[in-house]
Amino acid sequence: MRVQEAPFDFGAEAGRFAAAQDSAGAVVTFTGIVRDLPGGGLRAMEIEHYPGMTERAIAAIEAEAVSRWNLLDSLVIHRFGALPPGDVIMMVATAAPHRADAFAAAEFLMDYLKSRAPFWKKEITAEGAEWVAAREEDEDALRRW
Amino acid sequence: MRVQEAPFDFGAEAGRFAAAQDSAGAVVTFTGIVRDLPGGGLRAMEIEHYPGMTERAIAAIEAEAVSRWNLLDSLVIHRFGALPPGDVIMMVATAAPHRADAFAAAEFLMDYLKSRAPFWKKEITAEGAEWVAAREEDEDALRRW
Amino acid sequence: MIEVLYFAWVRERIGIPRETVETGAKTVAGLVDELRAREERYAAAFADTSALRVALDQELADFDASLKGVREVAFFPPMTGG
Amino acid sequence: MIEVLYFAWVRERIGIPRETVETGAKTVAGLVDELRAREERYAAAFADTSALRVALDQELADFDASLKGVREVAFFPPMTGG
Repeated sequence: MRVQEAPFDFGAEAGRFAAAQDSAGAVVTFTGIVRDLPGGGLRAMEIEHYPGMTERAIAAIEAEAVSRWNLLDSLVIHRFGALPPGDVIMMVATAAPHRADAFAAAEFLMDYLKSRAPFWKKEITAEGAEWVAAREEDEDALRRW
Repeated sequence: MRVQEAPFDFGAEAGRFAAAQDSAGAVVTFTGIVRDLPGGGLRAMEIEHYPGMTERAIAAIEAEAVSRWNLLDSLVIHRFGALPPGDVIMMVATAAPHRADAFAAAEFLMDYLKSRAPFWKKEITAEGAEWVAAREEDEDALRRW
Repeated sequence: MIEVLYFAWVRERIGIPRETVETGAKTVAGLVDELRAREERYAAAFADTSALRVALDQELADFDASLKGVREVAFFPPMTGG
Repeated sequence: MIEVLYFAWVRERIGIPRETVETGAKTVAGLVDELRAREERYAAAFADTSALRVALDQELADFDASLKGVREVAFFPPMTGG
């Protein structure tokens, strides 16, 4: 797991993760990308986090995923700081013998990262800055696990 | 969509796919890797396909995914021929504004590719060759869509 | 005149990947009956059609489907892609 | 003596990212009451605790949780990671 300000190369990370597997049949990745606002105008998505707790929360989420599914490996990289539109915010990767486990674990990790890891997003535009509100659906998504 | 005998670089393809998105917030990839048999001994996974129908079936599956989810882009690459353990067999990538659509479409594409695209796998070992039997779960997986 | 293709173990059992068949069969099932009657290797390949799939002009179809206008029929086991 | 941390709009509203607080409060809710009573900016930040989350020593907790043995309390809005 890595929590970092610097950009990272999603393709290189995904390729390295897949190549490192020697008994997995299935690798799933998720990548979150900074989307511009409808109509444009987003200067940056600023991501604040809680150093220390972030790492603990992600480690706990990954351990929970490993205990629930037949998972061989997982990876979480999450950035903080000011990210321009188009930048990769974060990625998750899972490796499992079978695809159902790899998919379920990746979705689970994402649902938990969204609502249980201490990150907060703020949209910076020419008009000012606005904190992104948590979405009801993201909280609801947790209930299925 | 590409159906090819040659190996491909999953990381490079995934990176290129993600970088090409300009309004997606979520990219999901799935990669299938040739697993060795329990205890080892797999020389190759030989994949036969039905040229012409393969491309038609994959195009139809992708069109169906686009009609069902809010999908901005998708990619399917599937190899045929004799693949050694550890080789990447195939990949799927989906891009969507939100993660739920990207995940659902990727799982849907995988479920359909497994059972509705004309590929057949044969395990080659020192003892001989054996066709991989279709799994009941794979047929069942289609029913959820 | 219809092109008939075989894949995977159907191809191996029959021994050829494709052939052109002269048939008066109206349906896939009729064609299967004609092929079965030919030789033991065909009878073996088509012994249990519930273990087989059929495509007509590269689209999955049923065994009771009509062959009217069809140029290419393919027989194969359930797919195992992905 | 307890370290109190604020994140996102809670931090902005209160104006500082962290402070050391001398408190006799037994629970998080008690600490919130003390902070609210201090100044308007605290009252504003803690006006609606249903819009807030709390972590005790970097683990999510409830507002009725005990502060016994706790060294670090953090207040923040619902997370928006991923």
